[in-house]
Amino acid sequence: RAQAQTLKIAVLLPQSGYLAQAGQSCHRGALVAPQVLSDLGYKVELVHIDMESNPDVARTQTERAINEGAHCIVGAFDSAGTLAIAQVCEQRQVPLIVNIGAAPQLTEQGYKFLVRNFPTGGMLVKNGLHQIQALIDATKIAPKSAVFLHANDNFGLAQRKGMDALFPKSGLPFKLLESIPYDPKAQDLSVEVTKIRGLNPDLLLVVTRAADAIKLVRDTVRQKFQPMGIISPGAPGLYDEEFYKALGPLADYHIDALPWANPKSKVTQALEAAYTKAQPKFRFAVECFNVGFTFDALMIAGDAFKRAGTTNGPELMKALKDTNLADHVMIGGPIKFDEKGQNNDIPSASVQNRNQTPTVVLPAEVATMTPVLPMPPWQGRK
Amino acid sequence: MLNVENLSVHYGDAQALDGVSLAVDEGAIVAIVGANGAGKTSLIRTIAGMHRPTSGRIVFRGTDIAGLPSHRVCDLGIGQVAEGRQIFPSLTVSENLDMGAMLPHARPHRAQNRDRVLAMFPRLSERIGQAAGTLSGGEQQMLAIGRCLMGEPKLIMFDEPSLGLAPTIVHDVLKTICDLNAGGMTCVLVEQNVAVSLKIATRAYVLENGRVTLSGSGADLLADERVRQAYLGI
Amino acid sequence: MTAITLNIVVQGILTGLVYGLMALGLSVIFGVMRVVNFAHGEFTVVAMYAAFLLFDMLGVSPLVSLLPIAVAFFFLGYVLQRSLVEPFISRAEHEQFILLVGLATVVVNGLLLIFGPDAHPINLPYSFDSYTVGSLFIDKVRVFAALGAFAICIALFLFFRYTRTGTAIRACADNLTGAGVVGLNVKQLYAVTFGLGFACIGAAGTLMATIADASPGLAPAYTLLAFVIVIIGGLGSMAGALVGGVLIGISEALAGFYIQPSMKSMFSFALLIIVLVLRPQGLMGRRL
Amino acid sequence: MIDIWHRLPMRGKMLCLAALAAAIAAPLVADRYLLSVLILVFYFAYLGQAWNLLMGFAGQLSLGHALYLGLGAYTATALWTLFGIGPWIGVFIAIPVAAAAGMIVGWLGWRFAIEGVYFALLTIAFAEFTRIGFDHLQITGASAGLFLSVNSPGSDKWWNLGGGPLLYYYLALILAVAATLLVAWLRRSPLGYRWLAVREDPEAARAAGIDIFRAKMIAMLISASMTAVGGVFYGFYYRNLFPSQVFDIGRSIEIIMAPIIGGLGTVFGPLVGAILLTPLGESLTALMQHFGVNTPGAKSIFYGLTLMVIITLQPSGVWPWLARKLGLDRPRT
Amino acid sequence: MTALLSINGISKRFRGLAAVSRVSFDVSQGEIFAVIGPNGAGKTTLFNMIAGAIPPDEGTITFAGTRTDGLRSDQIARLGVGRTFQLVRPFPALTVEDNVIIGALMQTKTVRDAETIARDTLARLDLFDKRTQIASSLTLPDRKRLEVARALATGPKLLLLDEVMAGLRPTETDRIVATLRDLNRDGLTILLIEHVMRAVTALASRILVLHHGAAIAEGNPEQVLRDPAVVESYLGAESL
Ligand SMILES: Nc1ncnc2c1ncn2[C@@H]1O[C@H](COP(=O)(O)OP(=O)(O)OP(=O)(O)O)[C@@H](O)[C@H]1O
Ligand SMILES: Nc1ncnc2c1ncn2[C@@H]1O[C@H](COP(=O)(O)OP(=O)(O)OP(=O)(O)O)[C@@H](O)[C@H]1O
Ligand SMILES: [Mg+2]
Ligand SMILES: [Mg+2]
Repeated sequence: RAQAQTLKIAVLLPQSGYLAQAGQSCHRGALVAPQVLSDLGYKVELVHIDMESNPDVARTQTERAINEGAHCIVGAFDSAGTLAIAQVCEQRQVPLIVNIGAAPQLTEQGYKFLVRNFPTGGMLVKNGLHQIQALIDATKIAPKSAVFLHANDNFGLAQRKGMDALFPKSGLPFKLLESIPYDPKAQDLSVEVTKIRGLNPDLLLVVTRAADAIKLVRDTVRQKFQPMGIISPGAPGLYDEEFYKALGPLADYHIDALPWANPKSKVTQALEAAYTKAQPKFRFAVECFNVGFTFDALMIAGDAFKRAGTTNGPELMKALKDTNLADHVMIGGPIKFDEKGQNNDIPSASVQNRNQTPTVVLPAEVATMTPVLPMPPWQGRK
Repeated sequence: MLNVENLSVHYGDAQALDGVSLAVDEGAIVAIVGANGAGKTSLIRTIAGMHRPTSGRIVFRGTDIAGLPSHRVCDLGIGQVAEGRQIFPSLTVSENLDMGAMLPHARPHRAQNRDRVLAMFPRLSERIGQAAGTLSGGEQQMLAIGRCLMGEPKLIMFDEPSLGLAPTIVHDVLKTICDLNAGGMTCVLVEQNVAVSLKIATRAYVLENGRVTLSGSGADLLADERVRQAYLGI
Repeated sequence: MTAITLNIVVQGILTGLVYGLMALGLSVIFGVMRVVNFAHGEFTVVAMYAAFLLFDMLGVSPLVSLLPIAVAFFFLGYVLQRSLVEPFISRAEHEQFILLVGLATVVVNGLLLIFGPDAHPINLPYSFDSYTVGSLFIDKVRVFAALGAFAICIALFLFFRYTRTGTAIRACADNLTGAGVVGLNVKQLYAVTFGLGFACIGAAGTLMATIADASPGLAPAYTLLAFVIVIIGGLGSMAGALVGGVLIGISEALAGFYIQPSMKSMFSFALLIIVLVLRPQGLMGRRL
Repeated sequence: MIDIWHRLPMRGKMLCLAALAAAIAAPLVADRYLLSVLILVFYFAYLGQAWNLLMGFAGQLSLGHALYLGLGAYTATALWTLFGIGPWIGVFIAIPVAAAAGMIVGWLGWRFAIEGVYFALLTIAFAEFTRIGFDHLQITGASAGLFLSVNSPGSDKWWNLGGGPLLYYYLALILAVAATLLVAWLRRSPLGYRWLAVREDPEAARAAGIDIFRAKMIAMLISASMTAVGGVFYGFYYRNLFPSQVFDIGRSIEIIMAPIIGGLGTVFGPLVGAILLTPLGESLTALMQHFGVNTPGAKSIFYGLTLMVIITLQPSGVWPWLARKLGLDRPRT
Repeated sequence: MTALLSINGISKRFRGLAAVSRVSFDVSQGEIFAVIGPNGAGKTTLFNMIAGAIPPDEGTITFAGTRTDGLRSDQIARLGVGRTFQLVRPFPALTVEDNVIIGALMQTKTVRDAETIARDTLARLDLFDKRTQIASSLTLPDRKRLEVARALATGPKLLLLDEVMAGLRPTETDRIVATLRDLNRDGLTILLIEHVMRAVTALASRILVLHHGAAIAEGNPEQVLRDPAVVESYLGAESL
């Protein structure tokens, strides 16, 4: 049998259903990837599949994709969907590269055909707390207290667990007054904000879903509550286009400590150029988290294929495990996976919204601006 | 005035009327008698357009009204005082009367008709703002008749107007019907009270299991041995 | 009562009134036709998008577009009833259910297809303002929306109480056979009722758009919320919808504040279960 | 049992046997994808039978069956991950847990005369209530989810329900066939007759000496128990559980689609419905992919439209119509 | 003869309307007892109370030595009281045979036996040929017979029949009368409401006349039908 010249990758993303917003954002990254990858010498062919935010669909569609010749799967933004896919990949010995998915269990359940180039909830929090310390050092603020607000879903709770474990050991110079979970299906956050206002913390640490971040800031402004800053240890919401559209100047100065595209990387620049051309309606600066991780996942696949020289699952997987990819989009050292398939070196940057654009402010070597804290008061921002 | 020709009606698979024909002349009182479930109500509902016949014609003053929706039939001038009165219990008496006059042809004369009805049933004007569900049975029957008159019908079909009423009130109701008829109204009367309805009817039909088995003048039927045995218990 | 508790309660009442308005459309349609509109939340979101479009393209404030959207929704409801729902009026509940769930799926995914998954906000000059009363902060948009909800509810009440069409619709709800007997055009009145229910949905969605950002994902949550509210208040009762909304608003606010925000809807459902068991017709409903 | 078999017309017997043989032999020809679709078909057929028992036979509309599904799934998987108690034992604990929940819902509903839409909303309320409760239940991982270890090929272990698709395929097939037989048998049992009486006219059923509360409670008991078994299957098939997924109202709706579209209150309806609907969704996806359409949501629009068309054209479901076409319905004079 | 059913001063009001007031009577084992009276006199309400469909406001009902007031209708049915409904209520979507099997299942545990009972009963009521039809497609007289069949199949000691002859032709009436007589001869006690005097006189050994909820006469047919009060309020409707 003639050896395939290109690697066929099925990209499963929740393009409809309740995760559609993030899924479509990742999808845009996947759309521009083949061209950029081919310029970089990787030969991949993509099949785009909508998993409808539904694990049942994720599972059958993975089976179908593999039947129709997919050599490798990339997906699926959401942990439940990813796990459904992982079952199939494991059975069929087809590698799964997780683009985004923070549940620690993904790499703790013994999957042999799964690698993840994305931090676990705990890693995100750990890095996030480091970034907060760095922010305090850089801006010389002296917060005395903080409140942690998180969505009570699988992503939020993973972060919460990280927070509970790591905050006491972090040596941060403020007190964590309370951790407040909220129901992501609930319709407004005014009670939550009132409760926070009552606690009156200096910092507000949040883990939100996209639409909730808007509600949160809006109610905070309306209730005239003015913290020093709103900082997230790596959650979506604070840097989405809809966030900027909804809040305008009030969207500025919030900080997300999360892995980010490295503006100084050649690959990033190439991707940005291609993306800007292909998706004129979207800003790379805003989308680079989803786009970047999705792209990197595809590149990891392409790279492994190049080295393995075969589309055979186990061999491809072996090559994946040996990945050592220095040039990639997201900041951090070379991409490597441990024996569980986890990349442990995915540092976070501090990204602050400035002029309604997420801007890297820390670490200094990749920063394009310096952080501003405490954030300017809500009033007079217009 | 009204000619029913060979009318058949089904509820699902069940046949309720089987080729019924009858004629109602202008100014007459036509009685339809028959046992429970014989199909009397079905006949009335079908004429009134509340149920589609499977076959047959219903000609009212020259137009075939079979299959027309009930609001069209009412607007042509066929009024109905239905089985069980069918008033609107949570609406006031006044609102109930208004509902009778929603028909396009009757709308302009709402005020006059209302005065006429209230003059006819003074009891109703005493209770004009009361919820109709709180009226006594007899009053409800008056309201049902009054409401029907608000629609300026040329023909009224009464379905068991005396049902559940005390004998004295039954008397009142039947007298009202006779009075209306005396004033020129054509009436179709369905009554359990066979003896009385045959007595006041100009013409009568006996309905059995969805078929007309006997017809004739009221007096003829009253004298008919079969009728006496089956319906009068004599 | 501390200032914060008071503030929470006031917020709860305002939010509840808007929720109540949102549930009103469901209640009107059920009260008259006994049809449970399982696509309720979906159409609320459609109205939110309509408000967004008018604002985004023509700069019309939702408080102004309220009327045209409500009118447009009236016709939408009217047409839907005449074309789709009419044959299902006397059919079994589960058949209506499938029809409306199918419709809901089409609507939600249609929105996704047309507008994409992102939330679409309406930024009014006063979106972020609040009134300060003593130590209370009361959101301006919530006040407007609550007042709007109240006004619409009163308008609807007056319509049902004092107009002839309104009376005729009540008559249909009261005694359908009776309505046929006196020659009311029941089909038409049903369509009008469906239209009115939809006008409520349109108005509620428009007001909702000032508080929340339109996105397809909201729809199922709105449907569920509306159910909870009308069952508590009494399916078919207009005042009940507002009362139910306010009760839910307050109970969620208090539970969220004193117990735990993520558990607040649990209390709504608990309240629903208790009401169903003790008073199945709802707090303001007539006997079943 | 044998009695039912004899009642079937010859053609029906042949069809049944042929279908069963085909289902058993399917893995010989079907690829893994087809198999995974068939697993869903039988899984939904099974759950549809469970729901059909309560709604189609006893006439009680439940829109909250996700409650029993979730309780079954959570009980068995938690027993396995926390205490190492395998699913074959766990299922016998999952069943009473879900049945108890069903009893509570039924008792509250029917003792207080809650009927129809109101009962349906009560069931939704319970499912949602439980969902949020599980979002906070730390022992099962709360909203972060509950996970089972991976299923590697060659590690097929039927005793802990871990393995390849064949295991799940035959399990789902057995469940669906067993449920269908159970339902067919119950339909012809005194209990089945009582349920039908309750569904048709509760007052007249009483006059025939039927304790309608009891009849409904038994229906709920069986239906919830069967659904719980489906939940155990779900838990071990997907190997991860999140309250927001498994208790979701969307699950409850998914469960009831097949029996309604197939034919409520018929023995074969849920089976036919599942055979129609699951592949319908799949083939829509495949078709759109084939034509290179990548518009998220378009598939669901077609799916929704199809539901509307079917229910408008065949309100009592596809099976009664199909049975007539195939000449399989019992002759009536 | 012992009293199988004994009614003692029962009353029922509906929102102020006294549908039944202080009615007392006994039905002996093995007799046919008729209740007559004008429309709305309270006959059906009386039946509903005996069958347990509605609870009496006051008074006691004793059936075969057991107090039954306050029991649910299904409990009373299991004690041996079968009933029909004036507005017939067969199980509409089921076949005739299934309808009767449901009744028969009260006597027996197995469907097979119930089927045998059902077929016997159907044969007795001339419905055997129609046993595979769907109940809702029957004509009214057939549905009435089906009601009787279902009630009979429960194997009652006492059968309550609410206007089962209404709407039947004289020949059909005679057939049912004969059937009922047969059943009675086999030991069944029957309590019937009837407007068709021909049937009442043919069957009843005693008659109770209700008027406006109250019993105005009770006794054997000759006496009662000649009672002036009865003639005035019920029979002599020719007095307008
Ligand atoms: N909506 C319906 N669905 C099915 N069958 C019906 C319906 N309405 C009436 N029937 C049946 O049609 C037949 C005729 O009924 P109808 O009500 O016309 O009789 P009726 O002569 O008015 O009797 P009554 O004296 O009791 O009022 C009966 O067998 C009845 O059971
Ligand atoms: N559930 C109820 N609610 C209110 N009133 C009722 C109810 N049932 C019966 N009634 C009233 O009680 C009175 C007696 O009714 P019942 O049905 O017992 O009369 P009946 O003697 O059987 O008459 P018919 O010969 O017409 O069947 C009537 O006035 C009736 O309207
Ligand atoms: Mg009648
Ligand atoms: Mg009666």
